[in-house]
Amino acid sequence: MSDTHAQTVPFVRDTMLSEAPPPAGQAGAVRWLRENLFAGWLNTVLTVLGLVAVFFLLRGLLPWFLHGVWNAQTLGECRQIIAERWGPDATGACWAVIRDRWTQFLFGFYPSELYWRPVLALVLLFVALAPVLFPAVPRRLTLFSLLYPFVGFWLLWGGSIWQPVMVLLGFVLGYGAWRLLRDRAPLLAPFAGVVVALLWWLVLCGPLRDLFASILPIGLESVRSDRFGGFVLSLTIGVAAITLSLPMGIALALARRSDMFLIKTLSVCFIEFIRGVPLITLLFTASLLLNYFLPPGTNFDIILRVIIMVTLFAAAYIAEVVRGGLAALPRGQYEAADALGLNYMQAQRLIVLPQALKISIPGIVSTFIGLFKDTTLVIFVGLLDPLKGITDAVRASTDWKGIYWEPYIFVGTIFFLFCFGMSRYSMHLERRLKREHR
Amino acid sequence: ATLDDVKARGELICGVNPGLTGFAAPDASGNWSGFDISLCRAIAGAVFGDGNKVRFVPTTSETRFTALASGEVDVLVRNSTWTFSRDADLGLDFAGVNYYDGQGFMVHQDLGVTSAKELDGATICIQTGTTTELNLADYFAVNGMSYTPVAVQSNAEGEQQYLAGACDAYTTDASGLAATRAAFATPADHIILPEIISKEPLGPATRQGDSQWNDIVRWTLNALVAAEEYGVTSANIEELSASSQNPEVRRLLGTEGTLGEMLGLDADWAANAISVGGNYGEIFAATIGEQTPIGLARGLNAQWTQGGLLYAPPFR
Amino acid sequence: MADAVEKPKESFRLSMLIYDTRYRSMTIQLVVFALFVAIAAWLVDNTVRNLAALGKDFDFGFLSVRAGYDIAQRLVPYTQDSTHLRALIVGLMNTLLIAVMGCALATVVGIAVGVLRLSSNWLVARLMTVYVEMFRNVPILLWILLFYTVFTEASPAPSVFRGDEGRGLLFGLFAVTNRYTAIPAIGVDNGFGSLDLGLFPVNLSLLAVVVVLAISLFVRSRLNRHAAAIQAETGRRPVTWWKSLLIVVLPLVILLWVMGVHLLVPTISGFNFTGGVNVPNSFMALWLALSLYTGAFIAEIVRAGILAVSRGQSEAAFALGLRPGRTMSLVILPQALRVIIPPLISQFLNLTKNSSLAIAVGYLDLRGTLGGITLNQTGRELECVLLMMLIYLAISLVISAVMNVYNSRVRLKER
Amino acid sequence: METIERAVDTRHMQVGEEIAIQIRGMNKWYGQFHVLRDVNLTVHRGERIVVCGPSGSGKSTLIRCINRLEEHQAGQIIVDGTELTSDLKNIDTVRSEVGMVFQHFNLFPHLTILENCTLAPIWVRKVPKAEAEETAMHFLRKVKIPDQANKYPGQLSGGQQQRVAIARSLCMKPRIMLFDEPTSALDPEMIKEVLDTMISLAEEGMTMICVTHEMGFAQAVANRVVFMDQGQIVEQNTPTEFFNNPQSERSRMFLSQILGH
Amino acid sequence: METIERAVDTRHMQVGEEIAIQIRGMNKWYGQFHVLRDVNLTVHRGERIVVCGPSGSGKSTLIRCINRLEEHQAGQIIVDGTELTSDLKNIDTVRSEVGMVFQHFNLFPHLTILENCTLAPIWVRKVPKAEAEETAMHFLRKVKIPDQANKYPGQLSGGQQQRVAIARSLCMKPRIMLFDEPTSALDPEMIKEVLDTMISLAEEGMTMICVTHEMGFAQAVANRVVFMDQGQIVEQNTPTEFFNNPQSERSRMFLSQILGH
Ligand SMILES: Nc1ncnc2c1ncn2[C@@H]1O[C@H](COP(=O)(O)OP(=O)(O)OP(=O)(O)O)[C@@H](O)[C@H]1O
Ligand SMILES: Nc1ncnc2c1ncn2[C@@H]1O[C@H](COP(=O)(O)OP(=O)(O)OP(=O)(O)O)[C@@H](O)[C@H]1O
Ligand SMILES: [Mg+2]
Ligand SMILES: [Mg+2]
Repeated sequence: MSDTHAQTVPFVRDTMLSEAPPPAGQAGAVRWLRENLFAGWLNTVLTVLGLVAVFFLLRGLLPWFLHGVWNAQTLGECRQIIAERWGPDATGACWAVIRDRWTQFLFGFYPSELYWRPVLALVLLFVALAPVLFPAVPRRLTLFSLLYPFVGFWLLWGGSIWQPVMVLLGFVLGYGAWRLLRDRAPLLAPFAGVVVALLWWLVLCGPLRDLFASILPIGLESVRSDRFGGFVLSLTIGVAAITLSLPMGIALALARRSDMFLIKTLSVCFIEFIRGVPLITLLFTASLLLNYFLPPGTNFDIILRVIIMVTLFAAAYIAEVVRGGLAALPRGQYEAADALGLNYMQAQRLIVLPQALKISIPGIVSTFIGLFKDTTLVIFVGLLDPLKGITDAVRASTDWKGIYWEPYIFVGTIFFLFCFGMSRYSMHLERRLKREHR
Repeated sequence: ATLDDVKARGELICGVNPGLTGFAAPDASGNWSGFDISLCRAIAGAVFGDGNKVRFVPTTSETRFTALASGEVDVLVRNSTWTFSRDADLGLDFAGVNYYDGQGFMVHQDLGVTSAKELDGATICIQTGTTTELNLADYFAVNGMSYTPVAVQSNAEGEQQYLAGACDAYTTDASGLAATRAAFATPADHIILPEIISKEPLGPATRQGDSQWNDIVRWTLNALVAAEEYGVTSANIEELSASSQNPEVRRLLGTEGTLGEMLGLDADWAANAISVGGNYGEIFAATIGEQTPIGLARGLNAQWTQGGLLYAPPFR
Repeated sequence: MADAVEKPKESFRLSMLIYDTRYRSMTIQLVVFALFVAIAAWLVDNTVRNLAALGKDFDFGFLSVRAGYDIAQRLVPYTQDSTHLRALIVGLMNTLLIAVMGCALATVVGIAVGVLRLSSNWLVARLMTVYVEMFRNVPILLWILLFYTVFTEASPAPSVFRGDEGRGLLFGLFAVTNRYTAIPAIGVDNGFGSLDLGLFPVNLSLLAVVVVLAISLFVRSRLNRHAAAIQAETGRRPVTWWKSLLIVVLPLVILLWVMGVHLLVPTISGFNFTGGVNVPNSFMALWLALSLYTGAFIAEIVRAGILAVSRGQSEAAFALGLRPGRTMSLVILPQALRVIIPPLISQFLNLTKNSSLAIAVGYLDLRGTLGGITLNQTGRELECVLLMMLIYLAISLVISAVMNVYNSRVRLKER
Repeated sequence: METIERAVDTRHMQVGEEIAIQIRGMNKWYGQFHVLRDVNLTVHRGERIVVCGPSGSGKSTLIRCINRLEEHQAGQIIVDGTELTSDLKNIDTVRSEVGMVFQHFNLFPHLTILENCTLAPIWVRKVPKAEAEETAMHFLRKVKIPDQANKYPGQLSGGQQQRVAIARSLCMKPRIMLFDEPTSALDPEMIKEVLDTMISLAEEGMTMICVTHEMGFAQAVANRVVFMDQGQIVEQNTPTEFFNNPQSERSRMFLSQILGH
Repeated sequence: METIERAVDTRHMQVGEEIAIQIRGMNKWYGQFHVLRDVNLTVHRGERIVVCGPSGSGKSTLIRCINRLEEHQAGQIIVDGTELTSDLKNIDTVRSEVGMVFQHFNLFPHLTILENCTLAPIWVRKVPKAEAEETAMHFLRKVKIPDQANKYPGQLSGGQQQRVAIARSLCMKPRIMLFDEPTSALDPEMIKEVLDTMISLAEEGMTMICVTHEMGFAQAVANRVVFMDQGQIVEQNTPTEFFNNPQSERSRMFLSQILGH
């Protein structure tokens, strides 16, 4: 184009230029390296530092990993094999301990012939979660999700089937009472439901269970709580606490958003209290104090007590997550529900919660990840968590005394896979939600 | 009463240490064994006639007494030292001594130390929540020495810290030291110093205010001790209960008198207890004795007739 | 109004308690409150009865009893003859120490990693991602144990440092050993002594340093304001960095010189380092683990905060001719900080609460003293655990109060 | 605007003697702010009232008081013979008599169009599901979107959504409909479809109170225009009178602004 | 569109001989993708150029290269006598000579309108604060929003924000202004206010390069229309010629689409 006055020289391109490759040094590996690793002196320094760090890490760790031994009966044997193969000064991992004891890390002291039960419970857990995980799943499956806690409980602890069935019946009866009274006395109905269920559990449940158990003894071999350990324990506590804490967290969140002063205050106090103290103090409460707070003579399983405290703990966090979901709902939704004449319960159940909970799922998953990691703390009240409880038990055996890194690495890897997977999933969910909500 | 609860439940709940080699530890399939465990089983034997009707609840040194006081466990057999304040103030009653111990020190051989008196300025690993902390503080204060405590949470950790050289000395009950040292790759590189700085009578404890149950535990222990004294072993017990002429043995084994009834148990309660794992001596030999990797000598825990402190009151 | 109708006075009916919106919420609140009181009363009653059954009482008298145990790391004077209350304070100080140091390091790590994760440097960004994911997805307890093991298993015994070749890091100022990390101490030749306040003594020399520092910082802020005023007037900002450096450094140096402050380098004597401060490995492991773990979370927060400021902002600033540094300080950071600070503070809260995992490495913090040995020696689990919860709660509430103040101030600026 | 012309006659339709809504000396405050001052309004059955006035004059507040989305602090509101007091039963009665359409539709995004329409009949009126769905389809046909019944609100255009909102209200078979600026969030092309729907409702004799600035609609459909300013009813008149010969100074000013656009 | 008619004459205004921007054989790649191919363009002082073309044709990239928000890989860009190389000083010189207005305004939300306008003069031009504020108020008056000076961007409408963005650029007293689709994120009513502002700028003889699809604006204001496709300049002409008698096939197609709307 000329430098002459443009207005007077219109320009029309007659042949289009085709795409040309970028000039050398502007493309390919050279360019990639220049742009991604050596752009400017700062980046070059960083790259070199990074390489040095990676080098030293690998130099320190790689031989240890490479010299790993998988087949040995004791730590001594491991060391001997390493010394033979790689020279007397060589260090190496003794993975044999994992090979020997991996079932214990996963299942604790759960009877080995019954391993299928926790595994089945885990598989069924995913089936129960399917309606949440995949929107396409038929809605009828939610019924199974509701039943799952009972199925899971029965599979894990075993015993007579009548125990979970009778407890479940309490819920059914309560629901029935509510349904029956719903139209006649809408405000009395929930109350009646609770009373009926409580009466059932407190009075009739036990005798009837025993009766049925003697007539029709169906059941699985029962497994006592002290056999629980390792990841079975972690998952049991984590999943139970999250499931149980959901209703409570929702109630707390609703209470916190309520405009009734007393209810709001109570809920705020509870949430802030729980969130203000470390989990470990709550666990100590479970193991040391809960017996003080309950009527003299009551005494129940430490796992159950831990689950109760962890549930309270999780409820406070879930409440905050759900509160966020509730706050994200536009006011118009409440108003439309009001204008249609839905009462408070109906509006919450049909309009508000389905939407708020959907928004909250990523937050709930994150809470679960945190909780799952925190289940390792139960070691401090004497339960055999996978990280330290089982590891210490393994180390107490004369065969594996003095083994440090391998169990930690093994357990850490499993935790990592679980948590990383879940956090990716929750990110994916978050993105999907963002898409759906524009 | 505890006995009724236990009977109704059909099993005994015994609070134990989750990982003290030789005294209490679960194996790969969750079966517990050890010196303390054997006592629990003997008690279960006395109550039910079956040493397997017992459940072991791991307790940490911090939760153990609460577990007992709150009824979570029926009896605590967890290498707990019998002290005045624990007996009087903590709401529990000790039922005797199953192992006479004392707090000692283990040091690396190459440290060149031969006496605890030379430990001035040392770094010492110590388990928290135990009497050893108090003993250690007293001992160094009395001897005008200083030290740096490294608190550890469990025996496994203490061992690891000590082996890694994080402390010059590891202090705990001498039995524990021996058990720990025995499991080292090179036990000879470590020496246990001669000083025993405290008396550590370890024994089972029960909840306060239930003397019947306390008696059962106490006399089960005594029965094991007495059985050794009278030569009753798991091997000859059947024969002896049928044919023994020794009145004390006959009373012990329930072939004469009503001792069991007085405790609220069967007549052959003691026989049942003994037949679970043998008498005191047998249990000792099988779990921590010189033939085991732990390799403890009887020492103070020999019968009084052998120069030890084991002295069962008469069964009469 | 002319035809204003007199409303007939409604008489109160019982059903109005439920069906009238005016009374309904009152009724519900009363019922809930009654339930709450009933449950609370039930719990208290159970507790009282249980205590009676065990022959115990609810009494904090034990706090004034001799503790009888030793604590390795103490920020306030303490011997085994001190009371349990004093042990509690020592533990609390240790908790606060680990919390403050942890928050500081975690923030530094978090910001560095968060920024580096966004760097255009492929390798560095990847490495930082690996770090963040590794730490976030594995229980903190594992990291504490691993670091502890690294310190005890993988670092040399102090005796290795004997002789010439065994000098520590950085010209022998630091030495990482398998039982502690020796760092230089600060020696004062002619300090101002200390003032005993009963609960704990106040080191007057330290106080003097703090006061001098505060004064010079104040003067420096005046200088900055002055510079800003000049800039507003003339448009040129006077060069102040050397002045402010002088103002901050000079008085401090003079004070330190007057007090005769010098470094006490740790030297090996006998088996151990003396002269410096030996920081126990339990502290080091806990500190590093907490900081790196929380740092990973903070890195994500920082990254999200920076990403929350759209690219358009920096482009607009560039287009106006602002240099990258200025763009960062005038445009990006002020916006990013609003997003970053609130979750950052809740991470601080988490770190403080997680510091109770000191139990895993035997670092005697509040949980280790009050909730550990004291509880164990006195058998007062009810009192100890409740007191411990209250103290943690108080710390949390203070931190979140600070957060709320900050939030409301930031929000004010926005409108 | 052919539909509007077609509909011009509706406003000569029969207006019943029966009183549908009676508001007497109603006052409302937000905190210290006096939003509604001494409002008196009588609406007869079958009447169609358009409320207009400058922004912030309290139009929305007024009609939200009529189904108790807001509480009034003094005066009386009697809807269909039921006085709105704090008695929940009365509130429920009134709400199921009165349908409301919002500016932003407020459809429930997690339910299909059909579910949106059947929700309230099933749960509030306790109508069997099949019957509710039949009714819903009837009204969806009426608003001309029966084929969208199984879609979700997010998949519809604004105009369609607003029509669904109208259908949803109708499914409760209300005797009175309230509209709060039903077209102001819509793109110009969609306004017409919604207005058409409203006109056909008017033709059937539904009692309607409608806050709107669509003067064409007001002129075509309303029996009465109520002009509000600063929380007061400043002028009430037939549309022809109001538009051609406003009585008050303020109405004149307002009209000149509106029409000047 | 009376303003645009009023402004029609601006394009006959004097265009200087001096060259403001000179682009020679400029090429740019994103990775392997050839975005700009052999672009040649000379802009004289006082000229007003409108760049148009289909989406993705490289219009934004072209004008972002002119103030080095993007780097070009081959060819020359000389702005006001300064060649854009990787020399930081040159970049700074050019950037303070060239103002830019973005599609999404990119105001700084944490600063008031006034602070937005004074930030760069104070920190880049080292103007005293009082003077900077005076200038800012001058330009804010010019874009007709002096009364919003102490509000925050979030409190203004889109059109107002875009006008602030223009004022902010003007405060740096640039000799050249670049506009990247300044009106495409705005509602129809607001487009006019912004175009008015741009026209009044044009009237004052500012050198402008403007990516826009507002053909009315182009016809009214531009000296020259540059049509781009696939990263190349396909046609340059006076607006009248370009719109009435496009030379290339592509321009014809493009125009038929645009005007067909
Ligand atoms: N919840 C509330 N709290 C306080 N003031 C409010 C509230 N809702 C509305 N107002 C105020 O009440 C006045 C009347 O509001 P209303 O929404 O009824 O006006 P409107 O006539 O509908 O206006 P528009 O045409 O903008 O919708 C306004 O000044 C508004 O600011
Ligand atoms: N940072 C980038 N990396 C890779 N490709 C890019 C980048 N920015 C733009 N492109 C590509 O370069 C091409 C030209 O982009 P540009 O934004 O200049 O187009 P445009 O003509 O402004 O289009 P529009 O009218 O949509 O704004 C497009 O194909 C775009 O996808
Ligand atoms: Mg309104
Ligand atoms: Mg573009």
